[in-house]
Amino acid sequence: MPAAAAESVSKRFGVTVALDQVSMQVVPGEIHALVGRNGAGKSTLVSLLTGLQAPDAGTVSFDGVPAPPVADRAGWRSRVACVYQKSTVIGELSVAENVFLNRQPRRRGLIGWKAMREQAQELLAAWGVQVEVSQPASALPVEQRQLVEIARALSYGSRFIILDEPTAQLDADAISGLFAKMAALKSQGVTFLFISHHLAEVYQICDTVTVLRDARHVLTAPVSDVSQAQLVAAMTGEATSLLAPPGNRARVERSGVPALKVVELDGLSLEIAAGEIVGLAGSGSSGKMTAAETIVGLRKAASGTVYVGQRKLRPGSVPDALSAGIGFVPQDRHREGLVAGLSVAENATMTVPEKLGRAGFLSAKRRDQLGTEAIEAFDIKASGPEQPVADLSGGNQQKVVMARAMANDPSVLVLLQPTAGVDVRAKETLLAAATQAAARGAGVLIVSDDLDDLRPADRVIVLYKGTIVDEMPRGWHDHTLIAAMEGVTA
Amino acid sequence: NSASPSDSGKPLAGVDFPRSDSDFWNSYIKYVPQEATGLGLELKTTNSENDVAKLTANVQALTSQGVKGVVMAPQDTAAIAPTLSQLKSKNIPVVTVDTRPDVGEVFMVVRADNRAYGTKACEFLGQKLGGAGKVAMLQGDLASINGRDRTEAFNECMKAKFPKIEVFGLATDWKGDVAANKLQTTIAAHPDLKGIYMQAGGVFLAPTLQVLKQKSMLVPPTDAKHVFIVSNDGIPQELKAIAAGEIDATVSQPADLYAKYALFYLKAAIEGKTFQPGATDHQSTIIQVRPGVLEDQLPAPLVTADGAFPGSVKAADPALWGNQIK
Amino acid sequence: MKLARLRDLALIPAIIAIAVVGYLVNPVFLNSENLINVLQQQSEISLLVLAQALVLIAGRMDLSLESTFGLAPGVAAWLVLAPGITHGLGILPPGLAIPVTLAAGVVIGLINGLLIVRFQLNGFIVTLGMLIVLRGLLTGISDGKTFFNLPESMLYLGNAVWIGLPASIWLSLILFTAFIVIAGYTRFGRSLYAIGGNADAARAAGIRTDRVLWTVLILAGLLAALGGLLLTGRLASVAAAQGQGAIFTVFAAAVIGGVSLNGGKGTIFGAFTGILLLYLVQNVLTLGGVPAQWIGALNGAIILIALMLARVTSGRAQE
Amino acid sequence: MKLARLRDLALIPAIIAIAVVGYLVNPVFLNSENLINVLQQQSEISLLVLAQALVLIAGRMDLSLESTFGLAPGVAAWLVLAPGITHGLGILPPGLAIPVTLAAGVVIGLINGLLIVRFQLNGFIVTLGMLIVLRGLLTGISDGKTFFNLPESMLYLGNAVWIGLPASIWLSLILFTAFIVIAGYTRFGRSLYAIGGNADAARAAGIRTDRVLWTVLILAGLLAALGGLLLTGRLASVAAAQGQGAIFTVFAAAVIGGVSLNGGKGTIFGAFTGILLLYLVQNVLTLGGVPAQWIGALNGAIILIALMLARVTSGRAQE
Ligand SMILES: Nc1ncnc2c1ncn2[C@@H]1O[C@H](COP(=O)(O)OP(=O)(O)OP(=O)(O)O)[C@@H](O)[C@H]1O
Ligand SMILES: Nc1ncnc2c1ncn2[C@@H]1O[C@H](COP(=O)(O)OP(=O)(O)OP(=O)(O)O)[C@@H](O)[C@H]1O
Ligand SMILES: [Mg+2]
Ligand SMILES: [Mg+2]
Repeated sequence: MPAAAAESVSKRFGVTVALDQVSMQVVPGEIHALVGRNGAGKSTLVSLLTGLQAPDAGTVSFDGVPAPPVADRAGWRSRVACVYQKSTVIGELSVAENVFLNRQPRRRGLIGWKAMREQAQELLAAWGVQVEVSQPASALPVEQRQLVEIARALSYGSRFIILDEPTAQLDADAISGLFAKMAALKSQGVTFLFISHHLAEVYQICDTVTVLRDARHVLTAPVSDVSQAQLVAAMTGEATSLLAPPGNRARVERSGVPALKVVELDGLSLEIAAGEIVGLAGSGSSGKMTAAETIVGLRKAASGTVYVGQRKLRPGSVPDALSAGIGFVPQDRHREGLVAGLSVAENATMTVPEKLGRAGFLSAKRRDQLGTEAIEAFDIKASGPEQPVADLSGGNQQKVVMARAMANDPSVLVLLQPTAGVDVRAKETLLAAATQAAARGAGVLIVSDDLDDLRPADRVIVLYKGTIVDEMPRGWHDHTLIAAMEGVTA
Repeated sequence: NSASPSDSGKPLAGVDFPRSDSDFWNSYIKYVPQEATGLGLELKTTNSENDVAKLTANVQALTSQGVKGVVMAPQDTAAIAPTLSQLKSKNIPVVTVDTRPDVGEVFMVVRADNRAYGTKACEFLGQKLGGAGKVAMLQGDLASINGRDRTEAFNECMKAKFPKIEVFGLATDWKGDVAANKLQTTIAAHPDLKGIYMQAGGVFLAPTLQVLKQKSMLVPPTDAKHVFIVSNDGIPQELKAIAAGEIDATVSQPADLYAKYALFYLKAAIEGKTFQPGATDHQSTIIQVRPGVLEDQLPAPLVTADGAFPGSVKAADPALWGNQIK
Repeated sequence: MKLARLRDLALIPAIIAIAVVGYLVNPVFLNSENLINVLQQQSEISLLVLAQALVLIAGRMDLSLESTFGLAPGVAAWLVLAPGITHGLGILPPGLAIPVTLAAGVVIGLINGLLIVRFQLNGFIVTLGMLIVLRGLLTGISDGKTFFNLPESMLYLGNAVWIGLPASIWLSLILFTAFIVIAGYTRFGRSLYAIGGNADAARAAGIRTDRVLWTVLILAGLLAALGGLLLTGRLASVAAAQGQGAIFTVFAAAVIGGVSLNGGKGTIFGAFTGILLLYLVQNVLTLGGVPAQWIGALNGAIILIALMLARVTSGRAQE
Repeated sequence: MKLARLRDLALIPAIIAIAVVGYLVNPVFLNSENLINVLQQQSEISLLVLAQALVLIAGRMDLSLESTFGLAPGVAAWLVLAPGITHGLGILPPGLAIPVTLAAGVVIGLINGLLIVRFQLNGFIVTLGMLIVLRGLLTGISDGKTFFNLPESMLYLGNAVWIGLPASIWLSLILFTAFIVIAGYTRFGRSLYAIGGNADAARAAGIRTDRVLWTVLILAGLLAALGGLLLTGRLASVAAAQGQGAIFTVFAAAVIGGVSLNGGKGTIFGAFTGILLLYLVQNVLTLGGVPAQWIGALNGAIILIALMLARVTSGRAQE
């Protein structure tokens, strides 16, 4: 009897068919991987399996028992716990309350705040989240918010847990911590449905894998029976090789005026030559994101200067950075990357109004044309340039953010976590776009927790507690980089 | 409740103004301190902005300041009862202006009869129209008692005396733009409109004239197409408009007399004097409305250009308060 | 929580400032009699503020409260009063006046819930429509006149004195205290914050968002009806305009008190300080004998200053 | 975009329904004269709706517009009119009346901008405070009386007829058309949507959010002043209460017309259909001779029904 089963479920959103007669079964006690390209319908299936939405057709059951009606939230909660792809942390509430939302410990009918804080502190400590749990959750950085969600889902004591791209926002440490917890729970008989775009993770911890493609079920098999190439072929529907190795780029001459020059910016200095790709690595709280956000003007530095070519940037001014030729992908696409209610075309061209017309006027035709080009260039799955980005799947939203960063043909490209939540093929597209930008002469800075993102870099700068501790040319080994990031010098 | 005498040793009187957003009441507000000085009264004033809950609060504030008597103009004549009984329990006499409380005791009610306004306007229009035709009435707010009295009296009089006149009642919330819009719409539907009764000149005068001007209906009384207009209040602009032949009549609400006699009676009450029903020395009569409530019904003359209409006075009459404002 | 608690107290400096100014303007201000008067004057409308604060925290707004405030006792009076001088139907015994008042509040809340939660219409505009309809109904049934000669039962709560204080002060304080506890220490209360903060996340956490919204809308109608009943008792009548324009004051109080219009933020205690501040200002202006035509401007200016004070003391941008 | 365009038309069925009902109630309704009247009657307040729609799209709200509507022409009248019967200072030549009116609107917008953008105070409560202060100022300078005998220049726009239609209709239509273009097809217009939709993302995209917000608040003040000027001309006077309570109608029109209170959504055309609908309803009720005490209830009921119609035709939940 499957722990959870979907029987030919279908779901449409307007004209979009998100799921088309998909059936799948999750065997008790296994970790079941669900993979597929961005927009394949994975998250939609999750929302059906957790009762957030009712299927248009088909049924969902748990342990052979039909699922409760959508209105019965308590019924669903008792059967399945979930970490959703879209954050369900409520920013205004305290961290502790987010962990225990709707199941706060009570004494004589009233919530025991002290007990709750203690329990939350304890629970989160096990995940390495050492924060003051009485502060509002919105004060946490995105990784820690993600850990709060994971810790919460796993603490329900459910026998069936769904994790929708839990690792997209996490660094290596946190990911291995998560896997250890999952393994422990699995040994107690807990069943998982695990969604990730990192196929390595699928091979590392999953038993079975199901592939969705274009809203349809393609394959379910034991992980050991499918090779990575087969998996990618199933996802993309075409037999191709894996990621092309980024190695064979010509070496960049580091002479002349650098594309980007950072001088003593809150104590950090670095240079990026035109055509060069530089990676910036560091473990949690190394300050790499803060540094990158300061460079692009999202934050104001206390001291130091940034030059793009010869031009000195006004501190803390994004418009100045953009007009100097910086393009960037912010870390949190929901917060800073996208205006969800506006169309794909409008988001993709938001940084370049001057390209759309003169004297402050914008041509909708020109905008949609540029939008269509971006959709093609970045392989965005959207019904057209006029579709609101809110309706896109997470990975496709990320591609729109990338398109926006590239819209002004930047001479300096700064990418923060550029491939978070992006499928294998899309990752390839995005990194290829970065590489092409470099080939056209842009200096590229990639800041990421995902080592795969750093592979195309000519050199990787390692940050530890705000200072540069190491620099590695291309060809580094994962373990040496990780050691450097942890502050262990060779 | 420390009944401290005022610093000057003069009796301390509390006056609550009902509202400060109409020309009529603002004239009243201006007269009150003048009259108080003349009568030798020390004043504490408040403004209840047409809100009876605020009036109650204001009266509480006045009594905590030790006033010896209160003048008020409750726009809601029913809701004031608890306040009156509170004041009575503290032996603080009350004079009400413009309205008569439905229940409770007051020393004196000083008012002109709002029903009489409506009736006067009706009789004037009825005669001028020769007993037939269409008339628009710009009403105030249904929830205002004065407005309602004028409306009811006007309607009853029309029904009884000029049954062939058709009346269109237009509720306006005392707002000029609403009045202009509804009047415009009514004229579109009834281009043969012959008369207008405006229940408040300060609010409706300019908008009405402007609508008529736009429709080229603003012609002198000698013209057959003339639309007869009766206004209400007696502010200077109305008197000017009458003189200019733009409107035909108004009912002069005695803002000055309201202030004068309210304070006069209050001072008398503080001094322990009493009054009896009967004629007064200022062309009015005191009547007993019910036990415990006397009412001095002040004259509110109809004003016309020449004073020829029976019972009316001339617009240029210097005794009108509207002609005394500087 | 600590930050929230600090923000709760944001208005205290402003209230103290007003108290000092009030005393300087007129020493009567600090007399216990005057202060009790202020508390009583705000007690009825404070229930509207309480209701609105709950609805706002849950991420909605209910403009119709000001009309419920008048219509609920109005309907009761209409059904109970004998036809005659006072305009009424006289089809119900006087003893039913209070139940009918409260029931009217519940029914209005139900209608709001039906339109907002069930039919998913825009809450602002639904309740704005309801505001107009309900106000219109009161004008209609009362013919624009005031209901008076009300039955004793309707007058009791607005006039009774319990242990030296007017009953309406007690009721207001008790209800605020109860809802401070409910909002802060019960799952229902916390679910209001969760829904107001992020309704999808609240649903995902297993909160029955629809049911909570229904409850809070009905509760708001009930509180508004009770507030209207208290005022009716104090004024011994129901004016056709009862409550008209009150919603401005109610929003001002809630927002000055730190309740966010975007939902999920603010406390019941804060809302209480908000309405208290507004009434203290009114009282000081009245005692100060400010000329009638300048009261409005001063009143607004003081609200703005209180706001800036709150901004300075809480030290963060407001939403 | 296509969906948005469809949603733009959501009120058209309701407007057609009103037109049919209106014709049945009184055939005069469809007379061109009557329709012109309606257009003229709504022209002044439609500028407030336009202003509010722009502010709402940018994710803010400006309640003070209703007071600007009265105060801006009021200040001009005060400065221009000779002291005497009409209360005025007479320190400026009559020719400056229009510039002063518009400047007053701009200054009010600047103050709002200062408090909201610069000092980051809560926009709702700032503009609520401003509403009260400005209303109070008008009462103060006018002594609560109406300004009469205005100079010709102030009367011109409200009364002139251009090519067979009142000038105020032309102005309203021209401004709406201009802002339909600006909102849809200019950098400034689109940045309003971006800021209203997600201010952080807009800032990260290089939009100077503060500058845009300043601009829109000043623009709103200016439009409100112009609207007030038109009404002043039409009524040949400035009442101390000019604009009072209008903000309700303004919000209702904008929201019924599909502009979201949460920012980033809605169109200028939608807002126009919203105010048109409300005035058509008023007109039909007046023509129908509905008894005064029931007008309010009917008016509200019709708004609610229009809302439901819009809900059904657009087929999605409203925010
Ligand atoms: N609320 C919605 N409205 C309209 N379309 C939607 C909505 N939610 C999802 N879709 C569409 O349904 C399809 C499947 O989306 P889904 O989020 O399930 O993809 P996914 O497999 O989870 O992708 P990703 O890996 O990027 O998260 C996409 O084309 C998406 O645009
Ligand atoms: N808005 C903020 N307010 C206060 N502290 C912050 C803020 N943003 C970041 N920090 C702190 O600054 C330090 C550096 O943060 P940053 O996010 O740049 O690190 P990081 O290298 O990205 O780490 P991680 O890998 O965890 O993302 C951390 O200690 C973080 O908690
Ligand atoms: Mg997904
Ligand atoms: Mg970080």
